[in-house]
Amino acid sequence: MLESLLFVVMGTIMIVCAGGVVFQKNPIYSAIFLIQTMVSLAVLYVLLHAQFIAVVQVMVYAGAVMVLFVFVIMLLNIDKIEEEMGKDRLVYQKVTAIFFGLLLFAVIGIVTLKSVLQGTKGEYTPEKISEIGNTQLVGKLLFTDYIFPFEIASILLFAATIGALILAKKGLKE
Amino acid sequence: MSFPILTVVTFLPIVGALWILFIDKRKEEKIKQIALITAIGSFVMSLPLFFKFNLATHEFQFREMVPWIKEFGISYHVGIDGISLFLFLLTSFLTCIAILASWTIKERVKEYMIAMLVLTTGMLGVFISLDLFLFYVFWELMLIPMYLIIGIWGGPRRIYATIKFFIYTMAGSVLMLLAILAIHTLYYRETGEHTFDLLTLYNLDIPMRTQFWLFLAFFFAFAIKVPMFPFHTWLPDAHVEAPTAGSVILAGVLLKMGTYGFVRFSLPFFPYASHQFVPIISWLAVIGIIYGALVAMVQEDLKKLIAYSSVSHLGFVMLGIFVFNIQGLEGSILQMVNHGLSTGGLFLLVGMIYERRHTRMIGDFGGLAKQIPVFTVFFMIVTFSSIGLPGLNGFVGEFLVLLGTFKTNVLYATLATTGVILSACYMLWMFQRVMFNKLSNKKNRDMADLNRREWAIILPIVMLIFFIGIYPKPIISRLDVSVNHLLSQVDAKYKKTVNRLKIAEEKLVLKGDPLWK
Amino acid sequence: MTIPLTWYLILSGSLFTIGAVGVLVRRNALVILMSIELMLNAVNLAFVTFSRQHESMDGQIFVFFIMTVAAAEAAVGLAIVVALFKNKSTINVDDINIMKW
Amino acid sequence: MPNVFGESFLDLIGFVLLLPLAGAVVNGLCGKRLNTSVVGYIGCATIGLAFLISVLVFIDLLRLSPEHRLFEKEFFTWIGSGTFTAIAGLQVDPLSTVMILVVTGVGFLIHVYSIGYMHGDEGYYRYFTYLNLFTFSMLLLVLANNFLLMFIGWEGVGLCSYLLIGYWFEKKSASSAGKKAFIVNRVGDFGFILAILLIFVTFNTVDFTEVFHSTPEHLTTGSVVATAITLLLFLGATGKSAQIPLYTWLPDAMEGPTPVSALIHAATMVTAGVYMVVRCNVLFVMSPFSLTVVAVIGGATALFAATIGLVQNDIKRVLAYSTVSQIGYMFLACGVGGFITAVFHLMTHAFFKALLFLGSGSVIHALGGEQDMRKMGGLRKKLPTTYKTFLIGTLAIAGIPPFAGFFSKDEILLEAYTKGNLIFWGLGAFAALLTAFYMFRLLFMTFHGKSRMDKDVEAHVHESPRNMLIPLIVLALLSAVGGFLGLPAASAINSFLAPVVGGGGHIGGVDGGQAHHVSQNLMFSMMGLSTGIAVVGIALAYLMYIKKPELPTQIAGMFKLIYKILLNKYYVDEIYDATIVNPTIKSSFFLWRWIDVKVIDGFVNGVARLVELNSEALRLFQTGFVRNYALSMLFGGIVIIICALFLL
Amino acid sequence: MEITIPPFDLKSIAPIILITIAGIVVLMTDVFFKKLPKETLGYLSFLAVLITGLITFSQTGSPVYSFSNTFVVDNFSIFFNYIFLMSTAIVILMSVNYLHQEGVNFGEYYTLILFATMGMMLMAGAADLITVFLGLEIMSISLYVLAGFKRDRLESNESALKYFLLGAFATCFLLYGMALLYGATGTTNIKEIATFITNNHAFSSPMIIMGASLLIIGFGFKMASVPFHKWVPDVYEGAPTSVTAFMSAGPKAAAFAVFLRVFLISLPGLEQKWSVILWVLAALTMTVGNVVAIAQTNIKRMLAYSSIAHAGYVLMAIVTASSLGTASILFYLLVYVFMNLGAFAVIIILGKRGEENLRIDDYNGLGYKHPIMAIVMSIFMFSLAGIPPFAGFMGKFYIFSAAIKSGYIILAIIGVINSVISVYYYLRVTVVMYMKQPTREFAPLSLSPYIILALVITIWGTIHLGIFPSSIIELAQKSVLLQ
Repeated sequence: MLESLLFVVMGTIMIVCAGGVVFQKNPIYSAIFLIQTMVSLAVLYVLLHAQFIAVVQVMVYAGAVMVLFVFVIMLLNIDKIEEEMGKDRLVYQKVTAIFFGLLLFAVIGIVTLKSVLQGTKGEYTPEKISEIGNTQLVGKLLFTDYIFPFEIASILLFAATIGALILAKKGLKE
Repeated sequence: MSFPILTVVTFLPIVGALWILFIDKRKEEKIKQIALITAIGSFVMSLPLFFKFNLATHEFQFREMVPWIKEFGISYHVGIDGISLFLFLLTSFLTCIAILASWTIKERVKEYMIAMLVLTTGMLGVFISLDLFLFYVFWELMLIPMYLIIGIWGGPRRIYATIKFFIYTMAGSVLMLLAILAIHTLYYRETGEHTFDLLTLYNLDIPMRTQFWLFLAFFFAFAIKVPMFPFHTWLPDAHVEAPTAGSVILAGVLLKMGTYGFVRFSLPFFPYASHQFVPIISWLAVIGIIYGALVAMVQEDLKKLIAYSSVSHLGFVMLGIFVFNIQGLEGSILQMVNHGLSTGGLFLLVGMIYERRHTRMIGDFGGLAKQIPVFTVFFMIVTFSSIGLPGLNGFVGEFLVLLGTFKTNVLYATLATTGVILSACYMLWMFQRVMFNKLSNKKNRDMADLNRREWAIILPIVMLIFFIGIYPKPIISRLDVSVNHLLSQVDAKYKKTVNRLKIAEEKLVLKGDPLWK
Repeated sequence: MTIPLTWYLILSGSLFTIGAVGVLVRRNALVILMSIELMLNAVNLAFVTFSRQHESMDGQIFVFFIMTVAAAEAAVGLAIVVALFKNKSTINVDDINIMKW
Repeated sequence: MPNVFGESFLDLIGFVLLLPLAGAVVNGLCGKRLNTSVVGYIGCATIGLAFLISVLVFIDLLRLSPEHRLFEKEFFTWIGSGTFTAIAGLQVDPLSTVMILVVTGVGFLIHVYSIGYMHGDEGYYRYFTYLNLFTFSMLLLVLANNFLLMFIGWEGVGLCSYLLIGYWFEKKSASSAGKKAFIVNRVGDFGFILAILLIFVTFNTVDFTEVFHSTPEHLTTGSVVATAITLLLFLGATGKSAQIPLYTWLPDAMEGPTPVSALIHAATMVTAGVYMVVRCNVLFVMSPFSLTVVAVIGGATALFAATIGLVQNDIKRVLAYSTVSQIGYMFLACGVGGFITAVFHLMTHAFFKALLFLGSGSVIHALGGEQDMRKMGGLRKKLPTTYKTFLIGTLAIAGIPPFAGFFSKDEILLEAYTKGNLIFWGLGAFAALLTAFYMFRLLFMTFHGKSRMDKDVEAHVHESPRNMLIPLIVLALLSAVGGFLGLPAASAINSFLAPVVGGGGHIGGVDGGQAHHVSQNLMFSMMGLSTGIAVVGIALAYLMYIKKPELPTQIAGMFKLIYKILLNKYYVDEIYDATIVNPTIKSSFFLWRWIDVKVIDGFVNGVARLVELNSEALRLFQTGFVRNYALSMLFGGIVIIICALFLL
Repeated sequence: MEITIPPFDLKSIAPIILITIAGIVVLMTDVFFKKLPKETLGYLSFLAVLITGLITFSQTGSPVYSFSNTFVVDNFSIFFNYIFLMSTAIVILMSVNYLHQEGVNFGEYYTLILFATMGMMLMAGAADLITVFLGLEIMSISLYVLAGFKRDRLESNESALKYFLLGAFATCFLLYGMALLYGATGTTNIKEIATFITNNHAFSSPMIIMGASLLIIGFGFKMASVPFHKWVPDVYEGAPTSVTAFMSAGPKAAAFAVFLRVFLISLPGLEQKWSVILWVLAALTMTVGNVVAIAQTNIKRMLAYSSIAHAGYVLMAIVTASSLGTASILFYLLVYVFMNLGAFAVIIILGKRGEENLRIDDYNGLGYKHPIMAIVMSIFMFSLAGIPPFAGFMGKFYIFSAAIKSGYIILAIIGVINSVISVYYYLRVTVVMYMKQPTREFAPLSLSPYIILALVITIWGTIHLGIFPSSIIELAQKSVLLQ
C-alpha cells in the first residue's frame, strides 16, 4: 500500500517536474526541476528493487551531471534567455511537436498495455537479490559477464574528457 | 591458344593512350602521330579478321575466354561472327579516319587523343563482347570519352549537348543493366549456375511475360542509342556541338551499337516479345524514316541536317531488323556499315568546310563547287551514297531492307520507300544551296580545296562506298551463315514459346516486390 | 498491493514523451540537452522495470552504462555549447542555421 | 557462234559498257590536266568504239535464228542474300540491241557535236565525263538482265541527267532544274522499287528471263498483283519518261546544254520508260487495266503537252513539250499493245528529235545563247545547213511521208484505232495535228520571216563548225530514211523484235497471221488520213506565221484565258508547289519547330527540369533548424512505428 | 559471494586494444614531445592502423564469441574492420595536410579518430545490445567533438551542435528500442533475442515490433536514411573536411554493420515487416538524396546528399535480406570508402587556409590548371556515379544484382533511375573542371607525401576494385553472416 502510494506520489512529482523542465522559461529552473525529476526517479528505482541504480542516480546524475549543467548555465551567464520570450520562428513547430508527442505517447501506451510481458525469467529473483545484495550483484556482473563493456566505458569517458577539453579549453595554440 | 587478335586490336588503342599519357603535352605533333599510328596499327591488325574469317560456320570465331569475376560467372569472353565482324572493322577503320580528321585540333591535343583512343577501345569492345557484363562495361565505358570529346572540344552549347547525351544514354542503359541481371537470375534459377556468358544464356527460354518486360528494358537502351523516333532529340544536339571526329564516331559507330544490340541481344533473347513488338517498332521506324527526312529538309545547320538524316537512315536499319528474314537483317547490318561510311563521310566533309569558314549554316554557303571542285566531287559522291543511289553502298542495304520488309508487310515497305524520295529532296536541296548557284558570299572566295591530309581522310571512305555498292558480296557472304543461324535460332525459340503458351505454364516468373503482395 | 509494472512503463513512456516534446519545442540548447536527459531517464526507468519483470540484472547493468554515457554526453554537449557560445554569444538553436538547404 | 575472230562478238558486249565508263573515268580523273581536244577525242572515241561493237553484236545476233536471239553474260553476283540474287549480268536480245544501237549511235553523233558546241567551256572535261557516264548508265539500263541491275542504270541516267541539267550550276535555275529532275524521277523510282519488290515476292527472282518465262505460272490475267506490278512499273516509267503527272521536270531540264537535251532529254534517257514497259510487255499484257491506264496516260500526255507546245516561245521548251508529247505517243502504243510500234517510234523519235535539238543547238550557238524564238526569224539564209536538216526533222516529226516520223506515228495511230478505240485514235490524231502545227510554227518563227534579232546578235550569226554540222546531216539522213525499217511490207524491225514481244503487240497485220488482221485498205486510208492531218497542221502554221503574222496575237487576244493557261503550262508547276511542295516544307517546319523542339525535346528537357524543380523544392525542407530536423525524425519514427504495428 | 573473473580472450579484442593504446600513445606523445612535428602523430596513428589491420587479418576464421557473448570476432566483423581501418588510414593521411592547413593541428584529433575507429570496430563485433550501444556512443562522442574541431569557426560549432543534439535525440530512441526489446525478450544478447523470438513465436509481439522500429530510427540516423537524414548535409558542410570524409565512410559503414547484425540475426522472423519499411526508406533515401543533390552549389554539401543517396542503395541491399545482399553491402561499403574519401582528398588538396574553395564553381577550369587533380577527381565522380570501369559501378552492379535476384525489381528500377539522376550532379563537377574557363586564380596545391599516398590508395582502390574485384568479392561472400 505504501508502495502504491509512494509510486503515485513520486510518479506525479516526476511528471510535473518533467513538465517543468520542458515548459519552464528559465533554464536554471529547468535544471532544478530536472534534479527533482531524477530524485523522484531514484525513489521509483528503489521501489523496483534497484537500490544501486537509485543511489547512482542521485549521486552521479542528480549530483554530478546536474551540477555540470548548472555550472555551465552560470558560466554562460544566461539565467534568462530573451529569445525564448520572442516569437517562435517555426510557427507550427510547437503544435506539431505536441501532437506527435501525444501520438508517441499513445503508441507507447498501446504497446505497453497490449503486451503480455513474458520473456525468459532470469535467475535473479528479488529474494536472491536481497540475499546477495543488489550492489554486490551489480558489481559481480560488471566484473564477470560485463567486464568488457565495463572496460570499454572507461575509454568512452576518456574520449569524452578529451573531447570536452579540446572543445572548451581556452587558448589552444598549435 | 592462338594469337589473341581481338584483344590486341581492342586494347591497342588503350596502350597508345597510356603511351601518350607519358609524353610532354607540348609535343603535339608527336602525340598526334602516336595516336594515328596506334589507330592504324589497330586497324591493320584487324584486317586478318576479314580475310581469315571462316564463312562456313555460324560459331563465333577468334574466341578468347578468360575467367574474370568467377563469383558472378563473369568472364572476359570475346569473339566475332559475321554480324559483328563488319561493325568491328568499321570501328577500327573510322577511328583512323577520325584521328586523322582531328589533326586540326588546337587545344589540349594530348587529352583529346587519349579520349579518342579510349573511346575506340570501348567501342571495339562492345562489338566483340560475348559476355553480357563485359558488354555492358564497354557500353558504358565509351560514354566517358565521348562525353569529354563533345564537352571539351565541342561548340558553344556543348555542355548542354554532352550532358543530354550522357544522361539520356545512361537512362536507357541502366534499365538494360537490370534486364541483364534479370536474365542472369533467370538462368541461375533454372540451372543453379552463375553466368553472364552470352552463348550459354542463349539457351535460356524466358517465359513470355518476362520477355515482354525485359525486352522493353533492352528496347529503351538500344532505342535511345539508335536513336529511334521519338528518342532521338539528343542526337542533333550532340552532333551539332561535337567536333568533327566526334560526330564521325558518333554517327559512324555509336549509333550502330544500338542497332547491333537489337540484333545481338533483343532478338535471340526475346523472340516472342520481339515478334510482339514488331508493329510498334516498325511504326516507329517508319515514322522515323519519314519524320527524320522531313525535319532534315528544313534544317539550316548542315550538321543538324545530317543528324536528322541519321534518324531517317537508322529507321531503315530498325525496320530491317524486325522483319525476321534474311534479306531484312542482312540489309540492316549492311546499312549500319553504309551509314557509318556515308554519314561519317558527310560529317568529315562538313568538318572540312567548317574549319575553313567556321560556320555550318547552309545560308552562309552557295556556289562552292566553283571554288573547291575536288571537295565538291567527294561531297557529291558521299551525298549520293547517303541518298541511296544504286551502285553506291547505300542502295544495297536499303534495298535489302525494303525487300525484307516487303516480304512481311507491304504497308511498312511502301511507307519506308517514300524515304527514298525524301532523302533525295533534303540532300539535293542542301547540296544545291551549299555547292551550286553563284558564289555570293565573299568570305567563301578564299577557301582552299582539299589538302593532302584531307584527301587521305576522304578517299578511303569513297573507295569503300564504291566497293560496297558494286561488289558487296564479300560482306554479305560473311554475314550469311551468322544471320541464318540467328534467324533459325530466333524462330525455333519463338515457336517454342508459342507452343508453350497453349500449355500456359509460367514457372519462371520473377517473384514480385513486396508492395505487390 | 504491488503496483503493476505496466504503470511504470506508462510512466516511463510519458517521461520519454515529455523529453521528446521538450527537444522539439525549446530553443535553448541547454534545455534541449536537459530534455534529452529526461528521455534517457525514461529509458532507464523502462530498463529497470523490465529488469524487475524478468528478474534479471541485465537491465540494471544497461542502466549503469546509460548513465555513464549520459554523463559523457552531457560533458561533450556542454563543451560544444560553450564553444558555440564563445563564438556567437547565443545558445538559441534557432539562431544557428548558417547551413541550410 | 564463232565469227572471223574465232569467237562471238556477243562476248564483247561487256566492252560496250566498259568503254564509255573508261572514258568517263579517264576524263574525270585526268581531264583537268588534259588538252581539251584530247578530252573530246576520248569521249567520242569510246562511244564510237562502243557503237562499232554494238554493230558487230547486232550482226552476230542477226546470224542467230530468231528464237535463239538471246545472249546472256553474267559477270558476278552483285547482291545475294538468302533466296534473293541480283547478278551483274548483261542480256543481249533484239530489243536491247536496238537500244544500244540507238544509244551509242545517236550518242556518238551528239558527242561529236558537243566537241564543237561546248568548245571553250571551262568545264569541258567535266561535261564529257558526265556524258560518257551517262552513256554508260544508259547502256547498263538497256543491257541489264535483271530488274535491279536495270535500276542501277535507271538511277545512273537520272544522276547524269541531274549533273548535266545543272551543268551550269552557277545559274540558280539550272541547279534547281537538275534537282527537280532528280527528285521527280525519284517519285517514279518509288514505284519502280516497289515494283521490283513485288516482282521478287511474286516470282522469287528479278531476272528478266526467269520472270517472263514464269509469268503464266505466277500471274493470272487481270489479277491484282499483275495490275499492281505493272502500275508501279509504269509509275517509274512516267517519272523517267516525263508523263503525266511527273512530266514537269523535263521542260525545266532544258537548262542544260543543248546536246544534253538532245541526248538525254530527247533521244535516250526519257525513252527509258518506254523501253522498260516494252521490256516488261509480258507483264503488262497480264493486266488489261494497266494497259488501259498506260494508253490513257500516254494519249493524254501526248495531247496535253502538245497544247502547251503551241504557245511556248523558247525554242528548246517547245521541243521539250514535243518530246513529252511524242513519248506519250509511245506509251499510247504500248497501252494498246503495240509494243514494237512503240520501240519503232522510240527509234525514229531518237533520230529526228536529236536532230531537232541539235539543230536548235546550232541556232542557239549561232545566236550566242539566245533561245527565245521571238528574237529569231529569217535564219534560213544565214544557217543553210542547219535549216535544211532542221526542216527534215520537222517534217519527220510532223508525220510527212516518207520521213521516219510518218511511219512510226502512223503505225501508232493505226494500232490505236485497231486495238484500242476511237478515243485513243482521236487523242493521237489531234495531237498529231497540233504537233505538225507547233513544229512548223517553230520552224517558221526561227528560220522564216523577218529577222527579229538584236543588232549585235545578228552581226555575229554564223553557221556552226563542221563537227557540229556532220552529226546534223547524219541524223537528217536517218530521220529521212529510218522509217523504212518499219514499212509494213518488209517490217524488219517487226520480225526482229518479235521474239522479245512474246504474246502480242506486233505491228500491223504482218505478224505471221496470228494476231488480228488489218486490211490493206484500212492501212492505207489511215496513212492518208494521218498525212492529211499533218498537212492541215502545217498549213495552219503557214497561215498564221508566214501569211498573217498578226493572226496569232489576235487569236491569243480572243482566247485570252486559254492562251494564258497554255502559256503558263496549265499552272501545273504552281499547283504542285501549292499542293505538295509548300505543304511539305511547311509541315516540315512545323514538325521541326513544334513537334521536335517543343514537344519531343520539350518533354525530354521537361523531365530534367522537373527533377531540378523538385530538387529546388525539396531542398527547402532542409530548413537549417535543428528542432525542425528533430521533428521530422520524430514524425518519420512515428510513421514507421505505426506502420509496423498496425498496417503491416 | 565469490567473484571469479572469467578468462580474458585478449586475442579476439587485440585490434581494439591496440588501437586504443595507439590513441593514448599519440595523445601522450603530443603532450610529452612538444618538439616533434605534428606529422609524426599522423604517422604514428597511420602505423597503428596498419598494424591493427595486420592483426585483424590474422583473426580470420570461424566466429569466436568472447567475454560472455558480448563480443564476437567473425569474418563479418573482420571485413568491416578492414573497411574502418582502411577509411581511418586514408583519413589520417588526409588529415595531416588538412589540420596543418586549417591551423587546428592538435594531437587529440588523432586520438579521437582512433577512438572513433575503435567504437566502430566494437559495433561491428557487438554481440550484445550493450556493446552495440557503447560502441555507438564512443564513435558518436568522438565524432561530435571532431565535427566541432575547428572551434573558432562558426560552421564547425554549428555542425557539432546539430550533430550532437540530433545524435543524442536519436540515441534516446535507439535506447528505448533496446529497452523494449529487452522487455519483450528478457535479454540483451543478440543471439538470445533471436532464440527467444523463434522459440516463442513472438514475431507479432507489439513490443518487439515497436522496439525494432525504434532501432530503425536509431540506426537510420547514423546511416543517414530519410527521414533521419537531415543532419547530414548541415553537419557534413560545417565539419572540417577531413572529418566529413571520415564521417561519410566509417561511421556509416558501422551503422550498417550493426544494423545488419541486429536485424539479420536477432529479428529474422520479422523480415516481412521491416523489409517493407526498409523498401520505402530505401526508395525515399535514394530519391531525396539524389534529387536534392542536384540543386547544391557547395561540393561538400553535394557529397553529403550523395552520401545519403548511397545509403539508399545500401538499404536496397539490406531489403533483400539475403546473403548475396549482405555480401554486396560489404563490397559496396569498401568501394565507397575509396571513392568518397578520394573525392574529399581532392577537395582538401585544392583548399587552402581560410579559403576552402568549396563551391562547385571554384573548380571552374581546374582541368586546365591542375590536370592531374582534375582527372583524379573525375575518376572519383564517375565512380560515384556508377560508371564502369570504376569500382562504384561494380558495387552498384553487385547491389542491383542482389535486388534483382531477390525479386525486388521495382526497387531496383527506382535505384537505377536514381543513379541516372545522380549522374547529373556528378557530371557537373567534371563539367566545370573541363568545360568552363577558370574564373579565379588557383592557389598552389597543398600537397604532402601523406595526402599523395591517400590519393594513390583511393585511386588504386577505385580502379582496381572496378576491374579486378574478384578477390574482394570472394572475401565479401565469405564474410557474410552465417548465424
